[in-house]
Amino acid sequence: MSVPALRLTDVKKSFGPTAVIMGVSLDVAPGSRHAIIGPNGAGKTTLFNLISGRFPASGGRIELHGRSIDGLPPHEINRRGLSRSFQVTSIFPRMTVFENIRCGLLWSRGYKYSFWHLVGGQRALNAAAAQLLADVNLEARRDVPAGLLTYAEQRALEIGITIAGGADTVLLDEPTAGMSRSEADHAVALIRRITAGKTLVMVEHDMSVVFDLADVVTVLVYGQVIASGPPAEIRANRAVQDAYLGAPAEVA
Amino acid sequence: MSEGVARTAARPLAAGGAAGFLRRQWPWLAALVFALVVPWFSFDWSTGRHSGFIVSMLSQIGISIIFALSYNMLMGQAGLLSFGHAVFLGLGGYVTAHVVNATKGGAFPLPLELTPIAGALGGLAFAVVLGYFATKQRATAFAMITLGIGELITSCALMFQTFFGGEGGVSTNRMTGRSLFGVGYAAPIQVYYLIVAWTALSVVAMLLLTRTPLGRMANASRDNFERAQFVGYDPRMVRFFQFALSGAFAGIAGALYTLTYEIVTYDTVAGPMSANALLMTYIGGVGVFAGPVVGAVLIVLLQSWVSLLSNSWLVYAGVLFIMMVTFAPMGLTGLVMMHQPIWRAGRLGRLIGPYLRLLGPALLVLIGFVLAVELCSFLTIGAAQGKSFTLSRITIDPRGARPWLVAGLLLVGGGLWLRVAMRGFGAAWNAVTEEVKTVGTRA
Amino acid sequence: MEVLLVSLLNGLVYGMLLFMLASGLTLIFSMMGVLNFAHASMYMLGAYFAFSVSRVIGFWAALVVAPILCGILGALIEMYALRRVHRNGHIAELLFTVGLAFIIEKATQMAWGLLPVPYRVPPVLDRALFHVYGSNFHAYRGFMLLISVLMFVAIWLLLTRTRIGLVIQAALTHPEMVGALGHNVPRVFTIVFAGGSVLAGLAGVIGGNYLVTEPSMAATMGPIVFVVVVFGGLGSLAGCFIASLIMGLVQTFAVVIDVSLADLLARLGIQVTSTTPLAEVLTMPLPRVGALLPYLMLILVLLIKPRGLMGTRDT
Amino acid sequence: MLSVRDLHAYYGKSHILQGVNLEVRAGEIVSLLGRNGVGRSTTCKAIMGLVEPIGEVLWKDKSLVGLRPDQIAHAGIGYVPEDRQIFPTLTVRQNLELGMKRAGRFGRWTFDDMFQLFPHLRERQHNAAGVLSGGEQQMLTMGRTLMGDPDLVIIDEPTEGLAPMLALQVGRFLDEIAHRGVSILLVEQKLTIALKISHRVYVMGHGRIVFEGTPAALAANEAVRRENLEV
Repeated sequence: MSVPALRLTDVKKSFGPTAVIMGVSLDVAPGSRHAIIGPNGAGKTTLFNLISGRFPASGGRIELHGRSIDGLPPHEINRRGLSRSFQVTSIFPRMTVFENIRCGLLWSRGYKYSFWHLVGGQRALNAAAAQLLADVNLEARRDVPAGLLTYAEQRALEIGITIAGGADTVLLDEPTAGMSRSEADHAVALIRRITAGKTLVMVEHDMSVVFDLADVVTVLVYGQVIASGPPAEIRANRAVQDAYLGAPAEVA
Repeated sequence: MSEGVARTAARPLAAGGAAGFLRRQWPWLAALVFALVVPWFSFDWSTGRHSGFIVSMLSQIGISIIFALSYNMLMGQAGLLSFGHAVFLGLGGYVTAHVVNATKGGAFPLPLELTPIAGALGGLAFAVVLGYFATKQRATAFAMITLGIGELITSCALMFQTFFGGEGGVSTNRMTGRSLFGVGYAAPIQVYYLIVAWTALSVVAMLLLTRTPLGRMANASRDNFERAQFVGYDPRMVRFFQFALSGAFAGIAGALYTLTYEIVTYDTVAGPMSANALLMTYIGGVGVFAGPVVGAVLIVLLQSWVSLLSNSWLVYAGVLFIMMVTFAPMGLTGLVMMHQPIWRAGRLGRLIGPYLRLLGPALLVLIGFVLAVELCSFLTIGAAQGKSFTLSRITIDPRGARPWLVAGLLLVGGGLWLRVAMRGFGAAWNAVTEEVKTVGTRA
Repeated sequence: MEVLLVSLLNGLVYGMLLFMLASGLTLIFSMMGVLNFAHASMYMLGAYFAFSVSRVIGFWAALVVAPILCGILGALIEMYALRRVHRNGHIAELLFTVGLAFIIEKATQMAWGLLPVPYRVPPVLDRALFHVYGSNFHAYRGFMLLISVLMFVAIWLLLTRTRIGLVIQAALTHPEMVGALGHNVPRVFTIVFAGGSVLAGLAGVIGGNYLVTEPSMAATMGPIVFVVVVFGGLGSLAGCFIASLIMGLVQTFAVVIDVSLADLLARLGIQVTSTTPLAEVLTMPLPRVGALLPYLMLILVLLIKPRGLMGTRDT
Repeated sequence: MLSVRDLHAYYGKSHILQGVNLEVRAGEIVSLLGRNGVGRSTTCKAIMGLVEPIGEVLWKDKSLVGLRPDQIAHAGIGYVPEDRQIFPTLTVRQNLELGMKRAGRFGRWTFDDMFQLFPHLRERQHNAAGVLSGGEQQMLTMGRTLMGDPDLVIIDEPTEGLAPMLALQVGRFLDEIAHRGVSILLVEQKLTIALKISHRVYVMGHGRIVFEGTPAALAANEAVRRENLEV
């Protein structure tokens, strides 16, 4: 198997006395769609925070395309081609939807901290932003401040910002949380379309979304990986059912 | 400078040809024309001279606009609350003073018109050095470091002779005889037009800056510095560049200050000057680009007019602050912008009635309050300074009971009436906004 | 040698005075997340109230009455004004206190005039307490040290031993949870704000006659107290205590040690002449640079430890 | 005892609760199930007044809408938050003390009851609560709320992040509370505990109740479980 897009070796994390991640090892093949599932409080979001550099790991190693990214600040990691979305929507509320997307593009288009370009006049940049806006079909809300969007629209915008930078490894943290069935289906189609050819790692609760999108599923329970493999195998796995429902599956 | 209406400045400078440019930017052009023309209203045709007071006030407005806008590059654009922004105005001023003195001595021929560039470079240099420390932090810690820097530089200004000239400061003479257009700059009006030129230049530059990648990411880091980090930007660098540029523009304001008053002392770097920037920007409104311009014009007018009549400007500034913070945290231009959806839906006419009903009681309360404050001030400070409280030729004796009664009556009576009127206004406002929501905006 | 000892004591006295001011500010900050710009104004009011009250019913009564007046004023401000501004966000609250500081400064001038007020140390304390190596230690400084230590112990006991102290400690970090357990959190906010004002008032009473009671005393003391709070670490009472003592000692020792950078360089064999660059800075004797030191130290500390000595939070 | 009718709640612009109706009768254990982000925690916070409730919330026939959280607590409702919110600088015993509404007045629960239910806490009672492990913190936060002697306890996901063995212990603890006549509104994700001890169950879709009935009825209803729960 070629160099994995993302490799975690024995990663640990504890906040004070409580250990949250107890030695997780995980390989994500380039271009694969990897879903991480597990009950509430299993440490899924914490794992994302370690990978994306938001928190430093307490132990173990994290490598992106074979190069270590341990201890790097989030903006360094992002520049190497890894971007992430947040479980709690994290956008720029007082800027318009179009500007939110454009901010996601600025660094990758090489503008860096320029104060001599006028963003209004950059044709290629604005065309790319308009295209992305179409991808997440928010054209109708182009000049609306992002804070005024509905919940689902904000989640779609969040996905738009995450992939805007052209990162080849995309981490999505519960992209369909709080969405209705139709909205979730729509989001899944959107994710499949815009992460084509990229490596996707996703934390998700909705099993239908997971089995619909992912080609590898890893089950994280109480800070440890208890199973990893193709979706069908995971669905049938006894240990996963127990861990998930807290006790033998047959209901009282 | 008239108050540029904020609405159009907020819309991005989309391409649209000269007509479009004119149609959208008319408030800025109107302001520029007004600035050019206004000194001639007070021109004394017999002596052929302008009224000194008016020209100096207008010059102060120009300088304050640049200073307040540069302050808003931090507060409104990047969400950074600084308590030491005057440092860069002052340091720009000191640098300019030394440069002008050098040109007089023939060291290097720099036309007076370009000295603000020296001020800008001075402000930039110090902002880079001091910004390195300050922008390591954000929010409260940043505010406190800037407070610390402000006090540090103020103490230095009082202490060191060579650069700061100690208590006496550094004086200079703007008539260096070197000018691009052969202007002697003896008369204040000539300096005023130099200020108008530089103010226009700075306003345009700062406006364009908000539309550069750095300006956009400054807004992004203000809204959500964590998300900014995850799209590849180091929020600290964004803060640092924004801080440095804002220091440069404050330096320009400092340079113009030096050219106008021909002396720079420690109070150009001290706390009150920083508080002034905060007052102008916040009262004007931080959320809109032109907010600080409105704030600067209002505060300079108010300050020069009030300090003519009374010495309790501080109380009025304090009360103005508290009123704005409690009732209109988004500032004057923010209030104007709140009326935009209503104006678009053509419902603004409905509000004129309620506003007028508010005017009456508000005036009463204002007069009562001013009377009370002045009575207090003349009771103690005035007496000490031997001034008597004369109001258009009627002398009011602060010891007598009658004036206090009148003030009390105005305050209480006006206050109750205002409360009732406010409730009425609130109902009207809610009704109109409800209506606007249902009918949807017209434009 | 005796200069060292006397300076040490003076440093302690000034440090404890700073702590009384800074502790109130830290408590209010950790509770409300806002640095109260009107805190130094409360200190000034404490001094002025003490001046007026002591002329009527004596210094000892004023020692009790003045801080209580400040506390009542603080409670009224919090309940009827600051609480309404709370929903407009932290910056609005901060600017509210800036406006308040303006008003109090001018009101003080109106009420007590522009010139310093003759607020003197009470005669019974106006003598040397003990004699050490040729210079005497003033009784009033001993009294100040006593009051500030008593105050420090009182706060510590209140916060750790009483029920209201526990509620305050808990509300500092989890106000919502404290409310859900049945404690009236808005009332706790008022108590802490009023308590902070009492501390500032008390500092004013005992500091006013030691230093000078004049309308600009708030503006001079304010920045230093902010520096102490940030230097010690935002929201940490222990850090604030250490920082106050350090600042007090540095300020007093700076005045005593008459040396300049040039002298140090000379010892290293580098001669500073009038032509060397920055000559003026190098030859500037320490006593005259005293006013700079707190701010220089703040910037240096924040370089090494961005959250201050014992800080746990940065906003 | 507690009846909630047509409850709405907003976070800024997003409309989280879209008309929730539920009831908890005296001595009853009711579970509120559903996926992340459907508004279960918001329902708890709205009842407790931590989020502004729009609609009708009656407790013993008195309306709670508009009351402060401490007034609602004094009316007899205890709240155990999802993120536990223990007071780290105070000792375990002091945390428990703050749970009591009046100093020194015990209701159904005394310190000994707590330490009898949670032996771990007895040894650690004088340690600062900040050094407790996840499970111990969960026990402490539940114990602290009970010390206020509520008639109804709203518990938000007590088993989150707990090892399976500890989660079972929480189940036993809930039984013990019920025996003392305290009714429970339990928000939970793990079906087994909820189904085992509840008298009635609600399942929440998007800001709305989509199912109400006995645990057995839910177990039989495949559609609701697939649509709104994990299985």
